[in-house]
Amino acid sequence: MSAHQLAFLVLGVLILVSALMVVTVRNLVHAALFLILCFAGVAGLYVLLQAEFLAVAQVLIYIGAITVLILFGIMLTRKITGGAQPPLASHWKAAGAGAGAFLLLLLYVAMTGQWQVSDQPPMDSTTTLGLALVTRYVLPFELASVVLLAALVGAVLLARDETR
Amino acid sequence: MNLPITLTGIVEGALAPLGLQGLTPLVVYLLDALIILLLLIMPVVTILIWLLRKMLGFIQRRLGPMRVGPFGVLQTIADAVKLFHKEDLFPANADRVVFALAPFLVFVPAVLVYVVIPFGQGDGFVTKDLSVGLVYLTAVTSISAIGIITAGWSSDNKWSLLGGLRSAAQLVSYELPMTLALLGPPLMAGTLSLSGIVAAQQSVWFVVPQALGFLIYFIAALAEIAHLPFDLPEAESELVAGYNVEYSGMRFGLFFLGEFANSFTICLVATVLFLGGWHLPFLGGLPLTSWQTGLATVATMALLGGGIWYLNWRRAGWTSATRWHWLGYVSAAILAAIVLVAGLVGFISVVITLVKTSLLVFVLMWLRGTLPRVRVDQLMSFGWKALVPLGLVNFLALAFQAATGIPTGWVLNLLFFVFVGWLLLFAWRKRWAYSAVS
Amino acid sequence: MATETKQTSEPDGVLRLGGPGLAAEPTGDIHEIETDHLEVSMGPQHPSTHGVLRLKVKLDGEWVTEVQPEIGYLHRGVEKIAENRTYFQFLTITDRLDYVAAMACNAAYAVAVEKLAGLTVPPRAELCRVIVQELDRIASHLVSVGTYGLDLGATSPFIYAFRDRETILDLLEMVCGARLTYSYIRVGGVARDLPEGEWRTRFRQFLDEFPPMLDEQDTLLSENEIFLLRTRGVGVLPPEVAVNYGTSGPVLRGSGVAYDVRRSKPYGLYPQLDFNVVTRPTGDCLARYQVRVEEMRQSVKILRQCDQLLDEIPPGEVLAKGARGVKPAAGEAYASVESPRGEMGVYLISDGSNKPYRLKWRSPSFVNLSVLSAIGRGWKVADLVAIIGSIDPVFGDVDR
Amino acid sequence: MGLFGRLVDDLVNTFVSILKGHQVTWRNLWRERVTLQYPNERPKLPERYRGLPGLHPELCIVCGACAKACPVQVINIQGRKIAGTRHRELVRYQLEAGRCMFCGLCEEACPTKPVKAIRLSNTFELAVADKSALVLEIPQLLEIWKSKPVEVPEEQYLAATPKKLAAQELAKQAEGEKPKAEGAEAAPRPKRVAAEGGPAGG
Repeated sequence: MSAHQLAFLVLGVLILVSALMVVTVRNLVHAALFLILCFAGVAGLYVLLQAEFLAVAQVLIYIGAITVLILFGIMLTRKITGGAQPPLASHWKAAGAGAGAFLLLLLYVAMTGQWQVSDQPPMDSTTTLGLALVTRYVLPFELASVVLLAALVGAVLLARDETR
Repeated sequence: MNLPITLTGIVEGALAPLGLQGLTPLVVYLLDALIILLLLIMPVVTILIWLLRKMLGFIQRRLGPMRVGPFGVLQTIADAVKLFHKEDLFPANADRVVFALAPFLVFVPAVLVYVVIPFGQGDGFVTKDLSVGLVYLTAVTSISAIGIITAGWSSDNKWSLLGGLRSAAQLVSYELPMTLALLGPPLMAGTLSLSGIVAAQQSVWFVVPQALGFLIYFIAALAEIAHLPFDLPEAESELVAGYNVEYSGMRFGLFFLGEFANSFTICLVATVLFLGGWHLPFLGGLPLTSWQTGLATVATMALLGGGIWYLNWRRAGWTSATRWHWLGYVSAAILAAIVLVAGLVGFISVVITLVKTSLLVFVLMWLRGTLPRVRVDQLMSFGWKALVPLGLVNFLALAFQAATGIPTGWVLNLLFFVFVGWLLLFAWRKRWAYSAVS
Repeated sequence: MATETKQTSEPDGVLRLGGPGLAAEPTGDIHEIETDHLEVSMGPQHPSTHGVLRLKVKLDGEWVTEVQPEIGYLHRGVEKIAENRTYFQFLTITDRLDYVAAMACNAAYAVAVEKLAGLTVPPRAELCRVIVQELDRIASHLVSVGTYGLDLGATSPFIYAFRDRETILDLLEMVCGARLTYSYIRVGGVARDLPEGEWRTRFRQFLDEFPPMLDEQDTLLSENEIFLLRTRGVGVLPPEVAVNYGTSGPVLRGSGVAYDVRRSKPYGLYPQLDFNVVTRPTGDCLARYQVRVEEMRQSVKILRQCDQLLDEIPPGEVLAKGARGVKPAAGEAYASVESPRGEMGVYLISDGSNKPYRLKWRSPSFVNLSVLSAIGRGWKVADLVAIIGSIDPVFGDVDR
Repeated sequence: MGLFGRLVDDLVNTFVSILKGHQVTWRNLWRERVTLQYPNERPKLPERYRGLPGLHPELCIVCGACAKACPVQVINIQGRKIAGTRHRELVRYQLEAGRCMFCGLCEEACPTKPVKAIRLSNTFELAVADKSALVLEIPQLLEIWKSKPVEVPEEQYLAATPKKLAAQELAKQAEGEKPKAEGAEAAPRPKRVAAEGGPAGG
């Protein structure tokens, strides 16, 4: 067994278990911490795939920024432990059906899609990525930026204090 | 420089009989990390803490630690032993798991950073020269925010919660100007790898064309590690001690070590990115033999160490408290010998980097001895209203220069230099409305 | 003195004060989303409360919406103790009131007993009193200014201030043998005359060396932009509020009211001495800080005059006759002195015995602290620290 | 001044003020230390220093003035008459140093000459492991007394101790003479002294 395979196995188990914990654990802070673990596992997968930039971006954005904000939000709320409510939301059947359908779709795409596989890793994934973002995918990239900007403006508007 | 016997070779030799050659890189990484932790970070942090207390003492006309070891060098170790002995307390309503985990979330990233930092010239002095080293750096440092806010929350203490929230806000806010400032060097060097960035500074250090960026980085980094003018998360006079109020024993020690490891890190990063890493000033372009470089560095080291020794001697005199002073000279001599030998063998680049870093660390301590603390809203408005726009302007000027060749970045920094020069030459003499009262 | 105030009682019973700093006071109801107020207890073991003060603070995020001081952690029943000590013995207890400026406590008590018993203090003793009181005023202001820097995060000014204070304490130690609990100013005079020789040399040396040191230390604070940002316009105490609460000392003078017991109700040698009553118009933390710094300079000015007077008034008797067993006739008296914190007054009732029938201590710190809940609201936690520091309460004095 | 001018002014102020502070700390970096390496270097105490009170039992005339003057009543003094004379000798002298506040009123009240029987010494290291060690008895008090130098030579101040005076008196009585108050004048009468020291006990 190579280190690669071992690492993949470990990471896979880590991701699955922590993802399961995120949705089952009652304590919201614990759930957020498991989410971090899950993201870290995903970053590890990127490393295995030699996509260093993606891995690092995963850590920077998902762990360093997004979960910090999630934690920030959670800690300001009162009921962190969830109280006596059942861990499942009331519409779990509908949600389950949606998730199942999405899973099926993913499986279908994974099975039927044409995946280019090569033994050689891309020479400089960062450069390739950067070029792709500003040439071929410039429109989606800019669109995403606009959406984020709108969200930013909205957030400022919401948080603005009229009286001050 | 590569050592004749490599770590990889040893590990491979050990694993081969077990049929586990595949695991070699992994094990080598782990060992590398361990070696870095034990041989570099711990001693460096230990000495740094001593140095900080010593410098603060001198600034305040005291002596600082004097009891343990020559001139108190071993004080930090004594403190660590004390911390180990202390009871490991958990507050009654604390979230035990998170509470126990948080110090590691702060300390481990502080150490992980060193994986990509080139301490010297050559592959031997960097654990893994990632092609995305700079991004890795920012990513890993951002993790410690989680440790700090979970520490604040899990203690079940209102003060530490406030401290945790403050620091989360501060870290997230100052990451932006810091990253903007960090974009300068890779833009000029054309690579994200830290070794590549240092190599690109052979002729001119990036602090010259990127003076503004350096300043922004340094200020933002001070805020990132919660150093003095921005040490709000642990403002002891306001929040008791912020997020680490409830911690005791070695868990507190980890926060403490992490904090000092961080102050070393920002100086190291500044050295690598802006101050030319292992390049000597004005000699960068000249072909130097290791002998010459070695001698130059020994001179610098002697100047540095001698300075501290001189200060201490001048203050303490030959009291019986300094009766171990000869040990100090012996260790200085040993250090000098090591440096000399290192210069011959090729370690000299590491020494140069460390000397530059310690000079920056001195600046940190100087700041710590001088400035009061800003208020939380002032911190935020300074970050968002001053540093972010400045960083953006600086980055845009540089990007424009990189894209078109018109030297906007140079012009901007020239203006900056002119401004600083004017400040030092003329504004210095200005009397302030508040200086002389009545 | 202005007596009109801008206080208005709101329907909810909350007292609101009209000050520039309070106009921007945030309250919970401005948010549409219902939020919780965080109630924290600042102290009694908090690093910036200058003693065992406990503040019940209500926070809206970082904003202070309510602050209520709770005192009494250092209460020792000094006023009751006085009823069981002779007039002469009780003086040693007064050292424990405002322990940062014990000379002022000694003086306040001594002046009151002298007024009650009709004792005349010898001129040499009056001179000694002024010298030690002004030295002690500088020492006390140094503590205040130094710890103020510490409250705002600057460590070096604190150490520098304590370095200079150490010189004063050495001088006072040579005079009376103690560094804090002087018991030097006695009923009817002082314990001993000032020492000659080395003491005089060191005293003059101090007068020469201190002002530049003070300027240097002041550079670290009042010329530092961060310090100015933290104090300018913060914790504004309007003069009418200051007067209505009965504040005194630098807290009152920082609001522009020129009230100094040394000038308004002169005692001892002060009418002969030339010095200015320092005031600042703004009433913010910076003003109170600056008043203290400037008062130190004024004290040096007074001490220089005293240095000359030491040659003019010959050494001689320093304790009035019959002071040890003083037995005032039945009656009452109130006398006050200007302590570094304000008007320190002693009200005594005598029933004709050798022990006070009743003693009431008007401690400036207590009165000054009461203004905190009025000016502490509407600022951030960090500002609250700055405000407490600028009020400079000493808890031996507050709790008695 | 426009917005830009104000901004520049602010920037200049900030920079220069921060640099000025650093100038101060830099200057101090090169100055002499002002601290003392305490157990290795001892502070020089002034002559009037008020440390732990010490007692010379030979000199004490057992007048009780110190106990009466003490505002916190930490002195417990017991004496007895030396049989057949007007002089008294110490039986027990206890000083509870844990409650002593070093005001020095006892020393001021002490009437013995030329050296006071109770004197505040230069001892300031008061830490003990056991609280009971803070109750000082005669031997310890004598040691403390002797720790502070005396200007008068020993034979001079020990010349007229109550015991010696009593012995002289007894010797004179043995000779058949009437006990004259020759020696007693050297030690003032206790009653008057007690009144001056303040009638704490009354």
